[in-house]
Amino acid sequence: MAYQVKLEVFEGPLDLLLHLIDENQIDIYDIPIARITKEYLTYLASTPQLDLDGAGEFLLMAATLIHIKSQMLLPKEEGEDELQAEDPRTPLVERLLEYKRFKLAAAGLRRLEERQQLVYVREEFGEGETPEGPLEIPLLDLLVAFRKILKRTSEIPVLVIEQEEIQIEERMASLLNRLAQESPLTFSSLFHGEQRRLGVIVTFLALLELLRQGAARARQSVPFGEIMIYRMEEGRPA
Amino acid sequence: MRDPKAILEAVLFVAEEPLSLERLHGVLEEYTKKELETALRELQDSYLREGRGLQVIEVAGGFRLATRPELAPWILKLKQARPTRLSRAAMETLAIIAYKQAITKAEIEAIRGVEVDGVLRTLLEKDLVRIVGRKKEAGRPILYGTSKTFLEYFGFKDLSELPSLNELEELVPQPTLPGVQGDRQDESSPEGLLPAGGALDPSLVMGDGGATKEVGGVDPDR
Amino acid sequence: MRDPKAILEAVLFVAEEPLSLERLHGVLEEYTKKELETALRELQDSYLREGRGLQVIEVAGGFRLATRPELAPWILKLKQARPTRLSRAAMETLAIIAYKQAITKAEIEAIRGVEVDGVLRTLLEKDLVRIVGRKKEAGRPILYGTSKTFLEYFGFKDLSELPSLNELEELVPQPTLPGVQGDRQDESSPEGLLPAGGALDPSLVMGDGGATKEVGGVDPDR
Repeated sequence: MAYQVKLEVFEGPLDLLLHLIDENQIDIYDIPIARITKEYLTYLASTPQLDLDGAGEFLLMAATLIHIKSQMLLPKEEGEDELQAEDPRTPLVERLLEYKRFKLAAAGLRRLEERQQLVYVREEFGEGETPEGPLEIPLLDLLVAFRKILKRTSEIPVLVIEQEEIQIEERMASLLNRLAQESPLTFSSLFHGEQRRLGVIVTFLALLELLRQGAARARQSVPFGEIMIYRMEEGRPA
Repeated sequence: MRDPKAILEAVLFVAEEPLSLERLHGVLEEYTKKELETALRELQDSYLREGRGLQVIEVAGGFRLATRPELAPWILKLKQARPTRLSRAAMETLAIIAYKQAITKAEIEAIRGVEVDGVLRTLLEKDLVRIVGRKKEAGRPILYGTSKTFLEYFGFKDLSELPSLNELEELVPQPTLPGVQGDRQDESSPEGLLPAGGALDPSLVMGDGGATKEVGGVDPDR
Repeated sequence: MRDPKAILEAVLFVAEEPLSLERLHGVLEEYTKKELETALRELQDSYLREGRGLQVIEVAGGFRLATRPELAPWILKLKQARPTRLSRAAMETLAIIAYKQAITKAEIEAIRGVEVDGVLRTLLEKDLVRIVGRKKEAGRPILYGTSKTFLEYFGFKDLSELPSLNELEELVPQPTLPGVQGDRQDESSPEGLLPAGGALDPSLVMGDGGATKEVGGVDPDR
């Protein structure tokens, strides 16, 4: 059978199954398991670029399908009522129906997203408003930023451990120097070239101190954007 | 006394987030809440009646000024940037969280059939989802729910405005074939929800998906 | 053709800087500069005439929307009433206290590398942090912990709802560098299950008992 493989990205095994069911115009309540299993495996086999991250989940579903198929081949046990015996496909069908509901819900939300994106509000960064007063970065953002950097440095094998003390004051001065040359700087650029965990921590602490003193200011122009660091002079952006 | 409409307009103009009636009352103390509510409705009406470029919308428990949807083509031209849309993985996960909140990561994964760590992190980072507590079961897993940003993002006043699952399904045109086609094709055809009568330039608004930068499923740092 | 005034109003509303006539003409190409200039004047006049809260001002070679000067008192009041967030230093100190309580000032300072007197005072004033006792060591330094207000602030029922450090790791994106294996990837990919070339021959997997036996124990409802 000539099978046209569409190289679409599926959001997981359930998504792929729904697609196959749909494409073959199969009644979801009466899935021909042997056929759908074959189609499913054919798809997997013909997708060499299947991203390894998701492969486990696709293969688990393959196993599930084969298992159901084998169960359906088993002869009914003595005295077991046809009606009473649960169809081995039922749990899968229920999962498919549940997933399908949310797939549709997601498509519905997409409509609302599209509608809402036609409506513009004023950006937070307008009006030449000076960065003043309390900060606007929630805890999660801060932890995210800090964890990222800590993680990064801890993954770089440090061969030589120097006992050099990096002073926070020194680092504050060098940060101010950089900001004097260029403001704003992105948060992440502050750590470029810094391979040691200690160095990152010192830079981070120096930054916190500059922010506390009001010599610098951190802002995010868009909710999920880069954090920008501004140099401040007498409470105004330099 | 001065007509509060002008003050409201100015205050809503400079506010960077939706303002609740309570907050507006804190700023315009000299008016009663009732007066403010009436003035807000009048402002809303006059914008509509006069064919203005702005509108007063009610979202996430407050009022805010926004542009009218049919003017989006010109604003896109000014900004020269399309709004980023959530990836399909992020949208599915968000839909599950929205309708099943509060829900654990394991429960989301059971429905989607795939891991959701990356997507969940992105949704948290975008502040569309928040931690709402812990489930009383072994391991006390974290429970997730939607945030105020979620309401703003989709234009809901509050969670009760979230359409029922059935209503949402109606927003999605059903294919003629039995079964469900899914939203693969829907992603590129937002017809149906566009405001009626808008002089929309289709090439600008009905993004062909490809030009719309998708975010959410992919962590740019990975 | 649509009256350009509404478009101009919307475009000026979202613009982050004054827009010159040239720039506006680039966005509203379908109108001549002359038409746009007339429309801008009309917009200006109508704002004035109708006693609106906004005005069109000409500044720095361009046009922009701004609030009317006499409404400044209310704008100021709005800005002052803006909910304050904790400073970064305070957040950082609070996080340390939350995760390491009970903890002394000296211990916090050892972690943060800076003095925390000021920040600690703020946190005590805001009632986010409280004194929970004294450490049994020389000098009997004060031990700090989080308060009930802290739980309310973050919407936690009790301290156990605070994400654990392990959970935090999961919630926070993990950057991976080239050449460095991120631990996240390892968790999610049962490596080697799918041959790199995708040489999974369905005929081999299907039908024969061997393959079926292997998966017999898998719960189809996983």
